[in-house]
Amino acid sequence: MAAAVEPSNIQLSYLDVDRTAQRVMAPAGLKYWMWVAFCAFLAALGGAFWTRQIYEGLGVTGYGQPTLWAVYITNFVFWVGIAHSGTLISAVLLLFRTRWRTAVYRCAETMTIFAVVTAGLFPIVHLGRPWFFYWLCPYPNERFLQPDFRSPLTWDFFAISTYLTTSALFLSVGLIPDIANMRDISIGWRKKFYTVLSCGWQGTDRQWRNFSMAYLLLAGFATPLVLSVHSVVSWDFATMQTPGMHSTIFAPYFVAGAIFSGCALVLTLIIPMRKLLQLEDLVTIWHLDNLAKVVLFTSIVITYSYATEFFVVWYTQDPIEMMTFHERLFGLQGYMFGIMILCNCLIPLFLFSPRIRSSTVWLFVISIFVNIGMWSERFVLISGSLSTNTMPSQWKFYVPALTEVLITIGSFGWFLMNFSVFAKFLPIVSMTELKDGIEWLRKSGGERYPYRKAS
Amino acid sequence: MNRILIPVAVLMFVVGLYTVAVSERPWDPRVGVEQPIPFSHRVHAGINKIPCQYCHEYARRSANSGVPPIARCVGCHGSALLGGIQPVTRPWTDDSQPPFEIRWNRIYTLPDFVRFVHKPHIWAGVQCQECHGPVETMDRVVPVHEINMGFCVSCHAQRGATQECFVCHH
Amino acid sequence: MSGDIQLIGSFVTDDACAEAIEALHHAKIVAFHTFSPFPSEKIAEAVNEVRGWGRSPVRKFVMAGGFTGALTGLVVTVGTSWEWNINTGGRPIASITPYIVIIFELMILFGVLGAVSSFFFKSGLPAFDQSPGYRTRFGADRFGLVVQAAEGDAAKIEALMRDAGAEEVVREAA
Amino acid sequence: MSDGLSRRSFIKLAATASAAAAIPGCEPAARKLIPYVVPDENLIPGVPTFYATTCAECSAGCGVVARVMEGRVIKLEGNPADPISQGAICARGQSALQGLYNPDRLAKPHTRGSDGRLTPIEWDDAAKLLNDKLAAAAKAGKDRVALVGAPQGPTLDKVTQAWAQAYNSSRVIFWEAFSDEPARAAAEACFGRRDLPIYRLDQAETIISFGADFVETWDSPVEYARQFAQFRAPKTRAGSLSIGHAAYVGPRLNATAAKCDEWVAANPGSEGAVAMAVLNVVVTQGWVAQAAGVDVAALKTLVAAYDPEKISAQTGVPAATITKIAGWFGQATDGAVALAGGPDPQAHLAAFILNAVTGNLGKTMVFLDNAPAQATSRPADVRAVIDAMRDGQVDVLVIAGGNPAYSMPPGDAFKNAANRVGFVVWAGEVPDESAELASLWLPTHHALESWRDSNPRAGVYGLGQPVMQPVFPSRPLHDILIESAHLGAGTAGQAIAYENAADAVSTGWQELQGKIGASATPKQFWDDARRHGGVFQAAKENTVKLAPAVFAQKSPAPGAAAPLTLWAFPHIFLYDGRGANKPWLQEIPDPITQIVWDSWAEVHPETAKQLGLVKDYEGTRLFAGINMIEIATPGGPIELTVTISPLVKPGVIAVPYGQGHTSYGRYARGIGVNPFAFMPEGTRSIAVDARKLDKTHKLVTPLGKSDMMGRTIIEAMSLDDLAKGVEPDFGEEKMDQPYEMYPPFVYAGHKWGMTIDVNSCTGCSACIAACYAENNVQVVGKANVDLGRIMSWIRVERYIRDPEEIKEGPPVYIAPVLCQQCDHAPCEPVCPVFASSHTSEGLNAQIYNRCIGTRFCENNCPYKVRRFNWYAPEFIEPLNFQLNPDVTVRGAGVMEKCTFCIQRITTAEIDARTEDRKLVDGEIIPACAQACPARAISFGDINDPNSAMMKRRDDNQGRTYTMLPEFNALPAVTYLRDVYQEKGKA
Repeated sequence: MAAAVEPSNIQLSYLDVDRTAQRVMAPAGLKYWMWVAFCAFLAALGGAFWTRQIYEGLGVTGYGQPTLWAVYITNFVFWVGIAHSGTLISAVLLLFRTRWRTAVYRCAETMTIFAVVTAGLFPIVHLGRPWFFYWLCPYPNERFLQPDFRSPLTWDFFAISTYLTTSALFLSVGLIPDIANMRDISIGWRKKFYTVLSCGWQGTDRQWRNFSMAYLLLAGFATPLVLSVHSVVSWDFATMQTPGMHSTIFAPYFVAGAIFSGCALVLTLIIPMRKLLQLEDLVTIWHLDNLAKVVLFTSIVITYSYATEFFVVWYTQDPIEMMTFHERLFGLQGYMFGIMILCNCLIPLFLFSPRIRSSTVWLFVISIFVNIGMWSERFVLISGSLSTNTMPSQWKFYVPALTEVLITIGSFGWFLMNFSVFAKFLPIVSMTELKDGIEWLRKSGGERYPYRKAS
Repeated sequence: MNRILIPVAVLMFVVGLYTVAVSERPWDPRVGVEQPIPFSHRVHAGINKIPCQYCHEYARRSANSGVPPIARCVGCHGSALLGGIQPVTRPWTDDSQPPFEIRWNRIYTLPDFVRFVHKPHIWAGVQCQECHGPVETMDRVVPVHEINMGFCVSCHAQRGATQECFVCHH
Repeated sequence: MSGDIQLIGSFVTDDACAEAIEALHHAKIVAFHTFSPFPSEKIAEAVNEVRGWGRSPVRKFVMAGGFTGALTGLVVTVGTSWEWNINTGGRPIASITPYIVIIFELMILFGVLGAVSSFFFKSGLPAFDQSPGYRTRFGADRFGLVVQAAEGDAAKIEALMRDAGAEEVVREAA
Repeated sequence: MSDGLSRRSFIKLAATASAAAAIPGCEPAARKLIPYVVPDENLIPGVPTFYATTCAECSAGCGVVARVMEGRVIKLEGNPADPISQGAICARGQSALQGLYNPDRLAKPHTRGSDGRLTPIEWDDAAKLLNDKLAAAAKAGKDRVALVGAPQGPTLDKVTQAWAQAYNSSRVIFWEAFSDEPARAAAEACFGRRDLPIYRLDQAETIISFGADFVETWDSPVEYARQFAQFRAPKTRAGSLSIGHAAYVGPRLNATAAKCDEWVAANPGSEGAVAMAVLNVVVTQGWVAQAAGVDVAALKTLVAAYDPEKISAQTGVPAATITKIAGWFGQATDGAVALAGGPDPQAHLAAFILNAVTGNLGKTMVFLDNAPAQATSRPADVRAVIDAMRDGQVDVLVIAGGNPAYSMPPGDAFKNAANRVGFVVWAGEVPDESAELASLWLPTHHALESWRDSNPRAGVYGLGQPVMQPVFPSRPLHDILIESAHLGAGTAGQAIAYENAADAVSTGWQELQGKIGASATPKQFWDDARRHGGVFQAAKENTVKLAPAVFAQKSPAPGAAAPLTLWAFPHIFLYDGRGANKPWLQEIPDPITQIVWDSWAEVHPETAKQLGLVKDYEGTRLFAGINMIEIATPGGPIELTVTISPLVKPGVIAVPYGQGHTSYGRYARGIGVNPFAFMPEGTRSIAVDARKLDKTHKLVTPLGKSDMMGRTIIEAMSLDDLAKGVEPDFGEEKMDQPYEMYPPFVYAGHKWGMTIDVNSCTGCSACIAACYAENNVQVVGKANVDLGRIMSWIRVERYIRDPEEIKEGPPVYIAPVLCQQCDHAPCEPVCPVFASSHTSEGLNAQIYNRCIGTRFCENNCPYKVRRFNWYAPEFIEPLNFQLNPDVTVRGAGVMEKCTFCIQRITTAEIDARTEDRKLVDGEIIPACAQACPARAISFGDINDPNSAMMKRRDDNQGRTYTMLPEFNALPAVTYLRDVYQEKGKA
């Protein structure tokens, strides 16, 4: 890979787009099913341990006083964070009319959906009595009892479910023309399947007119929503009086972190995917380069946030906060802080180099580090802050037990399984928008949209 | 067609859900509970006008209303005039029952996390029938009301009694 | 809008299709509809001009949805607080500040639901029968222009479409 | 009543008829209502009945009241009528219930075959076997039968002796591991009488304790904790505000020392020498009272060898310290008292002399007429019986309590001797180490199931009555003995006139009435005794004089201190090991080390360094200790985990008694080390060698950091500041009145609150045990405590200050922490489902059945007082009989916490409402406040300025503070600061 961004002179036709999409969705081979089975196995393992946890009680985990929130909530925040890049890439960049989103946004949106679904599981996994989780939802009942709308957890419930609904609808609306296209070129059961899903879409002018407006407005809604959701998630912590969490910077800081980790996971997923599914034509280095720039930018933002957090604590001279931050650095679990700084602040600095930004291997490795770093950050914030709380007599550090570890791994299995199945049966690249993109490319001279054949 | 039917169906679903959720399960059959001996509240409380608390004597003093001791039965039935204690001691439906040990089937149960105390209700002038229904008209006791939280709370709200969660749940 | 015949023109580019529409418009032929594999702005502009459409009515539904959501949020939060006065941490029974989050989320939710449902409603989805003149290629790589016309106008229309750059024009009985 | 129905069945029936059984796992029976045949007049299902009885957990003999519901005792509380407990009770007393309902109690008699296996047999067969063996032994000659048991009160001990006589024997040993023998011996030497004085700590100005941990285990801890709290309360003496001066002499800073002004870290076993040195200073300074009329010259010769300077090396106490505490003692105008504990006779002697010569005899130390005789056997008698057993002169040995195989030093002596006895019978509740030696096991009643009496001191005659029907088909020990005498001992046995133990006690009380000259009719006397739990009279004080001969005693010169000494001390909860089978006592953390479920070796950092150990767990303190050492003892090497603490004298390895059981039930077995096994007789310290092992073993504690880090959690202030009315300055920023976003919530009716006096709290943890009992708090076991899952709703916080850095104030802070019931409770608005909310009476309610287990509340609680149910609670049958039916048993996945005993509040409110009256102050007492021996906790209505609780706040205006005020949570609990003498002022 010599030059970073190499313009290609191959002009894709509309049918090329279709063919590529069809190739991705061609009937799967053994390797694919083995991969899905492997993911399903991980998910089932996690599920089995969750079942055991429900049956025996949360005692099977490593939880205890004072870290009553730990790995599960860490996972929740992590997955919610992951979920943010999808909407960001599809909605915010749509509003800004950023064209490079077309190739990756469907992938990112799909990731969002399954990340939210996975994230949504964790508060339930975390509950002491998960079978009553629906009490968070207001519904008429004979007890005349409703949830307390003051609680950040209720906000969370509303925010996450709104977010799931919105991004699912956003994805579905965007999918309809593509599914209609698939319907037209498929045979057999797939034809029936796509016929039902396409809702009879035909792409008439009337349909497109409403589609465009609805899609634009959905994007318009999704943009403040994406900011609000992670702000609400951050308020789970920021509204607590626990030292190390009680901070007004949390909302922007969490949003930046979410975009950071989300874009990194998009990279993690899309790099192997474009290789395995031979999507290099559609998802080019140029796309990856742009994603990497977003990662770099958000990394700098969160580095600034970390600095601000420490500065504010130092500036207030609050002894309790000072002690908690001291322990965060030098305490028993200070190494987690080290991992977090290394992965979130230092390693992404490599992305300043255009060469690294254009290397899929480097990007892949860095994106994995970023994900580790962001997970650590949430762990440090949640478990670490709770460990070093207001009552020194109640300090205790948390170490996960097998159950949490397996459920966490299981969540990755669950996510990847869903994602893989989706990619096989529904168009993982947006054919409609790519065709639109080709048009735009033709008009802009083909220079800013370089296609590259697999090297 | 669908455009009218679907909203109507949704509306009906919501209304139905609400009715079901806040009601006392009207679909639950309200049938009398068969007891091991043919005891009739109608005969005792209705025809013979025995006050409830003559037998359920702890109601005004304790959390439990109490099941009358056999001595209380014998107090009346023991006299030869009324035919002895035969009906009391001879099991009716359950032959395995030892004499003097009537294993009444419980009709009103509350979950473990509810602490209901009869005493203040009696002293506040709540009639037994308000919760237990017109027992004096029943041969076999039929649970007229589903004793759930909504039932308790509506009455408390009506009477201006406490609606503190902690009073019953601790 | 009745015609004896329909002409189905297929175009390789949306420019050509839009041109054809304009030409038809000049010829005062407005009984047509288009198919395209993606939302082409050119076609949309041309069609809007012909039909005198402003922006999509979806906006109004979204507006209504958003208002309904915000109102629902307010009613649900304040209403349930008043239904059973429970003091938590010395806060007022109905404390609006934290409820803003709920109101905001419900506003978004209802707005989104409004957008999607009105999109379906206004686009005639789900559709159970095909629009006349649909070809599968119109979902893939061709832009279709279907004109309903009297038998007599067919030749003129076909010429107009071919002039605009139609790849082929097919006549079908309506 | 029909034949088949016993009273027991009635109670069982009643229990099943109770409305909402709190027992988890409802059996189908709960769906049935089974009425009484004839109702008990005194029993209303759902309403508790109270029976007064006496506590048999230690020799203090506190009066207790048993709360019985539906025939089951669910709680023990202090008997307000009893002059000793005055309504308080200690943790061990509370835990008697867990002895009663212990799942390891023997349910049937067992015999041991030749292969050592146990087979259950019927009672009749067991009795026959016992009687045959006894009869054969009695026939074989005199003194072929022996009984070793715990003292059971004056009447029953007489029965025991009569039983032995019937079997032609006088070998009856009443065994207590920590007996009052040294004190009695000293009393005999000083005053020519073997009875013990009582102490009035509250009337003293100075207390010096020579190894007497009087708020923990010594003598009568409940009474002394109360007196000590009064002694320590700030009061005006000679025109200025003062608190009593207290000093504790001993190698370890225990809870008693933590409450004293001065911990005099003396070498183990040198308390006597220090006492003599204090006496020396008192004598040489001329503080001997004229009125005492002692021969000062003779006294001088007695203490001549104990010049503080000279013995400083042996005792490890600087002369200045001794001079200082002697100054407090000698110059006390309001009376002073010296107490002595431990086996060192010299300490007891010196303490008695100190009290006598400074004129405090009859003031703070009082001898009473008709003082009870020694309950335990004297060492020589014990030794004689053990020797006889070893020499094969005993055919049948009955072990009836006291667990001599575990607690009788030296080492295996008792075991070896018992193995030489032909037939060993063990009668008791939970089979212990002594039962392992026996071939016949007889299950006996628990003290709460049987008739007893006690006479802990002159004028206090406690009556122990059964408070419920037996849990197991056991028999009262003395019923077994009386029956055995009647059936197996021929005419000699028939001479025992009692039918059974109950008869013996009631007969004994008829005699008592004659003796104490009560004027009531016998029936009235008996009824009153049962109603009040005994007869309590003011005893006549006896004027005694110091025997001059005592000065002529040759006092041994103090020995040189060994470089490394193992010093064993009675565990505050497990005492001599009897508490080890009670899960509450195992799980309540030791107040100073905060260690649970284990025995430990406490060493000073210096000593640890010598042993090659460092406190590598310093920074985070996830556990109390992990590195093991091997200690070479006369009884072989033992392995213990070290906890490094500055609260122990350098060169000392402090090891608690109480653990190291090889038997004694599932909760006791296989934990730690038993120091009795190697400790020689008559001492609690031995010189040892120790080396570091490469093994690790976690000492588990629920405590995180021991450093308060300058936060407002437990506060202390100097007496000076208090007198001047100055707020102590802790270098904290003074806060402005916080901005309130919302108008305050108005509490129109009651608003419950608490005042906790840190100055009074001794850390005895009676409140914790009371809370466990009252609120059905589950015990989670060692592994779960390690994970931070201890469930106690109230905990005793303990913070240590670095001794190097202390300029003033106590080295250890101790105070109970429970839910502060904040007005601005941070836990409440974060709960999404209103499971945590505020009541109109200011309580922070936790609604268990609404809780979904988000655990947000505990995260947001600044005080960390909420507890989460990680598992479904497990109450092994019959421990579940103890559950309070008024309190829900929380299931898995729910948060729980202190409720200020809401069940008591609602019950009282319902009572008041139905009786159409206002609630009376003091009508509601939460379990912790009720149990507190030091009366540190007051509860009442904040809206009622006349409530005792609010009065206490008003009276101590200068001392009030709230925990962590920076959170502006507005707690309903107000603490009163600890008060200390200004350092160096003294």
